[in-house]
Amino acid sequence: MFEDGTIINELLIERLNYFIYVVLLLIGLHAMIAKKNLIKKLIGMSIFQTAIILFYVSIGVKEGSTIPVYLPEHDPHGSHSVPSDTNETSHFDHGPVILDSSLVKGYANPLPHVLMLTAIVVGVATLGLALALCQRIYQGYGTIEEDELLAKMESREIRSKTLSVQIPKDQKLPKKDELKKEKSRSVSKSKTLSASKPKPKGKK
Amino acid sequence: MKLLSYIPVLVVGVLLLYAAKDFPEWGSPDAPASKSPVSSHFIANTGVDTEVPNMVTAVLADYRGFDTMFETVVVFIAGMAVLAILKNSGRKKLVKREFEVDAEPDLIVTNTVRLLVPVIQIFAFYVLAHGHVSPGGGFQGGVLMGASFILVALSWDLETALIRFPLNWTTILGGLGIFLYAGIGLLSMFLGGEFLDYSELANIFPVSREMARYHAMLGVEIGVGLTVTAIMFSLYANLSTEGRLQRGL
Amino acid sequence: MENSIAWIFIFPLFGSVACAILGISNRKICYPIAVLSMAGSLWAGIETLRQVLSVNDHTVSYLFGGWTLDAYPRGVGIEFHADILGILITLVVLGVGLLVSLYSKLPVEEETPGKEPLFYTLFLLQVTGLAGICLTGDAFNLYVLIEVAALTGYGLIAIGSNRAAAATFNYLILGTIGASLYLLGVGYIYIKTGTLNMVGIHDIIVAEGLADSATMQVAFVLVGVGILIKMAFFPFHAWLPNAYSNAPTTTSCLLAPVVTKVMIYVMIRMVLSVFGVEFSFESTLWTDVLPWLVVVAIVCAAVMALAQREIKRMLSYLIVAEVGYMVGGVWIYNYYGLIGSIFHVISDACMTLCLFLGAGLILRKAKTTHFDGLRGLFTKMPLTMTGFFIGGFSIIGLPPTCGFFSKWYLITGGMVSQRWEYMIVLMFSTMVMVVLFFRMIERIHLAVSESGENLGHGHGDLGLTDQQTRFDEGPLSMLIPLLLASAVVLVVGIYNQEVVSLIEVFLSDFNLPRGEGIK
Amino acid sequence: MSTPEVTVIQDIRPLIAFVAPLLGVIGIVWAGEKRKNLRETFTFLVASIQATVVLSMVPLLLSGTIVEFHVWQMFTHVPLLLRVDGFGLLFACVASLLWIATTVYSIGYMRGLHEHAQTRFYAFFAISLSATIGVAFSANLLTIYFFYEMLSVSTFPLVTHMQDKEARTGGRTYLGYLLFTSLCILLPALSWCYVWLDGGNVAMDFLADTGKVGSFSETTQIILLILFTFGFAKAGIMPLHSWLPGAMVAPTPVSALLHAVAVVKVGVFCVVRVYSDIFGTEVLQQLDGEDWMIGIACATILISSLIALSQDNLKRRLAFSTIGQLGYVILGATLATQQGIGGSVLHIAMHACGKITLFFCAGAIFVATGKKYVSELRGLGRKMPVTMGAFMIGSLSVIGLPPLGGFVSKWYLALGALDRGATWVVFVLLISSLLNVFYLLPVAVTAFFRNPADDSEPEIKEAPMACVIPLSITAIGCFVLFFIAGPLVSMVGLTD
Repeated sequence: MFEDGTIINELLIERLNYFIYVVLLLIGLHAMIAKKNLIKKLIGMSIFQTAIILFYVSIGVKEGSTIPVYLPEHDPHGSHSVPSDTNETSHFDHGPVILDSSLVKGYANPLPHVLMLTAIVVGVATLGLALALCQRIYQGYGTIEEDELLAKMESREIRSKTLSVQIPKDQKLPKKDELKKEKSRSVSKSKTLSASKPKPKGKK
Repeated sequence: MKLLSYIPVLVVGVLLLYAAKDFPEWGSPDAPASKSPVSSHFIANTGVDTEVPNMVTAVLADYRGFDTMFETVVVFIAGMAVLAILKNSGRKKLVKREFEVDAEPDLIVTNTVRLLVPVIQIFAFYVLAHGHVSPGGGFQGGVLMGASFILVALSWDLETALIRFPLNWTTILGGLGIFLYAGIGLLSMFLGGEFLDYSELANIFPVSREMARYHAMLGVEIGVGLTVTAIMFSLYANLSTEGRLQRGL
Repeated sequence: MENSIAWIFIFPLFGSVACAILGISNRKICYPIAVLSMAGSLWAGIETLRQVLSVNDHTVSYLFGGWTLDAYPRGVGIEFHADILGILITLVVLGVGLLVSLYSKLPVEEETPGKEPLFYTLFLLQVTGLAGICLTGDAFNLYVLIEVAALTGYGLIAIGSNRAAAATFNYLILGTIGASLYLLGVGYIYIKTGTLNMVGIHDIIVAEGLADSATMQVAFVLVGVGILIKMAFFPFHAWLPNAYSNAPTTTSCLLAPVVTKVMIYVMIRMVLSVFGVEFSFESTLWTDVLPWLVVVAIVCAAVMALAQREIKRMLSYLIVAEVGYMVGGVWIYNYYGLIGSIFHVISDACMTLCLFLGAGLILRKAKTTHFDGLRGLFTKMPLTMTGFFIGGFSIIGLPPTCGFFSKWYLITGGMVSQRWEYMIVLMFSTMVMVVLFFRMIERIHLAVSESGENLGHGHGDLGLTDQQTRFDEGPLSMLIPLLLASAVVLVVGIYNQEVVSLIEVFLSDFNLPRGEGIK
Repeated sequence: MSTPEVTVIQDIRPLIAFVAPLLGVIGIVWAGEKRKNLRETFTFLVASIQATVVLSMVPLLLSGTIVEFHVWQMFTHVPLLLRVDGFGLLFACVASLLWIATTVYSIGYMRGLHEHAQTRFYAFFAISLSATIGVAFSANLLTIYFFYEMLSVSTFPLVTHMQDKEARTGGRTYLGYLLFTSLCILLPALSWCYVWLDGGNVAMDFLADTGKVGSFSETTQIILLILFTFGFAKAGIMPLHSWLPGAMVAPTPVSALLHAVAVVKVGVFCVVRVYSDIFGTEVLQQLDGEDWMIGIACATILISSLIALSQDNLKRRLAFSTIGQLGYVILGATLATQQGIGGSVLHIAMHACGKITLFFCAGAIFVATGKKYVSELRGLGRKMPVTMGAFMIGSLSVIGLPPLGGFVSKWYLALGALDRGATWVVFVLLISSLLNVFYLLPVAVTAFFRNPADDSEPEIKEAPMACVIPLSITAIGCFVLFFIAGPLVSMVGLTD
């Protein structure tokens, strides 16, 4: 691919977006694979997803076009147009029309933007879930370093084997009265806490 | 090991750059993505089909409304899953952490926030409702709304915010948002169209088929907004306290 | 019914919302909601199958939002594209979902106390996502649905123990890489074709001759690798065993049978319907490379399964090996191989369900799923063990279970393409499975420990007290789904011709080599 | 073996013969350990039903009618089809009749030894017999494979009945050999035939598709022949025989079943089926490599007989004898002549009757005295005259002396060898008969004519009646078989 220099030129100058997205993506990917810290992995994941978003947005670029919101003259309701002296109904005069193909070139492609809106939301959801997992891991093992985590998991496994208790500790089924106790404890706790608050109303 | 991890990274990099040489001209209007009938249809016909000036909103909530429904579902899932992961887990005792400060909320901060929150919330409503004509919509509005509650939690503490927005309400509102979205779709199905075919709503509301789409999109966006508001706050509440819902950061 | 295809996901979607909201005040209500919505969904699935079979070209297109094909260009709206294969796999998913939801009552209450509403919400959304994956006709919508299925999966696994949470994290990282690569691949497709509709993509690839385009080749690789990661194909399998073996019982029962299978279905779909037979098999290197990877995959997975001493872990590695079978069946590139692969997707879902349901019951009664805890279980719970071993025999491939018939087609496929290495590996892993399951049968049946010492005092004395071997079956709500699942394994085996003829109808649209006339 | 004018009728009787034992299992399990008599009544009942149904088809067959039953469509062209022809019916008769005898015998044996888990024993016994009948009535290769696998798995709990270390070793060898061969050798061969036999549209039917293998190239035919011969490892052909002595750890009724009736006979029956009805005599006779198969069969006969000579454990000696006798059956098939194949089918019946007698006797001795070794049997003949008398008759039948059944089949085998022009095979037959004499007769001779080692042993009586009666009946059966050889011969179609 590099047999003539033009491609490199093209890549670095004319298609800088594509080049940058690849670099970002690789940074993210490397962080996800090689970093030992779970949070760093998640940062890598975010970079990775952002790179893909950048790529998609690059697809939507059209030279000399504006954002995909109708200009006043094409607006079906004229809600963008400068208020004129005529009464409200005049906005509906020109009504919705199918845009001419020459005018189509004037707007950027809306589809990649829509797709990326979805991808961003998915990324946020994944990140939130992953952070919750990290907290859970930290609660359980007291570390978010991958190698320490593995070591702790292994030692626990060995311990549980020697104790011939095959069910992991936290899977043990709590008895009913224990549950009740727990409930009452948490209720009382929330009472004591909310007592110090200025507005305890509405709290169940 | 460290070196080994560079191999997949490099392979992916070479592969992606290799493909880049075949890409259409950057920003060219003749690129397949920009020239395709789908893209041109969105740009040329959105006005006729839905009367919505903002094509992105129209594509998001109507043309690809099914995608967006599941996108909302993804948000909802994240909320539920975080709740599921962190609820009742680990240490029950209130552990005082070294960075926890027992001080009273700062007067200046709280009063500023007191002033700021209504503004943010009104702006959120604006963004949500104005999504048809300008950039914005359910997700953006929902996030702003959720942020206003998070701001309360940050400036007082989580307990105070939870009094105003109890955690059960986040689940209920999140569910209701999806219910609203899918319910509009279901309603239009009952009225004789396909699922999410909003134009069928014209059968029961005194508007044209295009305006039925326009208004249904607003309904859908409100559903999205509800879910996002609820789940954003729920995520914050759970993550900031490791699911114990105590005083928080 | 006209909208039956939409009802497939409407039932579980509304069911999950109902679970989330109503479950706050009354936890007990979630279980009936889940069962009812799964039943409704299955009914809609069967209705759709009937609809698909009744039309001429055996495909049903459902355009969401009323963006119908006659008035709007293809790809403007989102399309559900149900062909025979898609609806078959959907039915498998929904059937598994129904059985597992029936099964779930006690395990969910006991393993995740207080979290039932959350569990069932995620459970129903998981099924929604998986069923959607099978039906959707839009490449980007597929991504969203994959993420729906993945996120619910993370939640369902991590709802259990801390170990499960740690395992889920790896799953999440790898799953996100997989899904993101897929998304990137879709971007590459989009940049070249300008559409996201699967049928549209295929039409453009054929019309514009994009087979040689570097972008499309890379898109194929990205999509393919993304899916391979998601389906736990061998070098990317690391997330699966930990996640499934540490997950709560119900979760592993739901995820293990369907998640990997659905992703294999996606691969078949991509290969056949989206990129097309000519593109996938003839203009890429995959047909040369992948069968050899499959060989490595099956051997490694089988050997690792051999090293396990714990039922759920062992089964997880078996799933990895089975994934190898199915991927191999596709890439040896012939008619029989594909029949085998598709049929194996169905039968493997049935038998894995059977095994995991059985493992759940064993865990409940024997308090362990370690091999050492198995002694005397047959006298204690004969029905459970019968069900469990019907699943086991199916994995080995003994007639008349469905596993035999799918393996038969895979072997035949290997023979037709003269892929001897694939056949040998199939034989090898079959023997490994024989060893695995009969080792378990030995543990149950014989009073001999692994090292060979006699544990009892001869003459059928297993060295256990009467208490330990007294007849004590699991609760009916768990037993009946297991027995139903094992009945399905047998019925699918016995009526395999009905299923295969459907698959043959589906494959008749594609130009696949049959290798006839070789002596 | 197809006769020219046959009428084919559809009838459910073959299915009844197959399903009856399976239904019996439900009754057996229901009756359970607490209602022993009821349980054994069930066993006896289904055995009788099966035998009656099977025998009721004999007149039909002799009048030239073949009964068929289409169960279900397995593959596009291959149905699961049950068909009753001469071969199958003869084998089914032997199996079902001997099952009745074994049932009675096992009641005596199991109760006599106070064995554990008798319910399981009877249940799996019934399943095994069901599978055996299935094999006998199979109409095509895949059907036969189907029942063959069913038999492998259902006999595993019987083999490992003792549940101890020895049982584990035996069970592992048993399943290892059988499943390895069937899944890794047989299955590819079947698949090969399925795809390429006559363009892939063939049901591999024993009646309609005989000789279609001839369209393959010479090499392919030989490979297929080897795969099929060794794939059916239940036939015990060397070098895949060692599961058989290993499986001796099972209780004697099971050994009797394994070694005389069900398992090994199913193996050789399958091999004979493949030779006569898939390849067909014409194809086989033109095949060059086929002589090698005769050689392997002969080698199996001789080597196993020599090994049997050196065994002291009575059951092991009988096991190696079985391997040798199975060699005869395979030999008859490899000769690929009408007489040879007929002889081998007859030998299945004759040997079954003789060998089951021997095993019954060995079991009866064990029940009565607890003795397992040949060297311990001195003088036993005087204390257990019926048992040892029956042993004598069984031995003579296996050796092949007239007026006992074993003679007839050996006679036809020799005829077949001469037909083929392989005179040396006749010598092999003679030598092996001589070896049979050497390893079988001394047992009876020691029992009758040697004085016991010491007389201080406790008083030894005959085994329980439930043991003695069946073995007497089967011993008489050896005579009867000689005298009803005529109808049998016409059943396998040798008179045409």
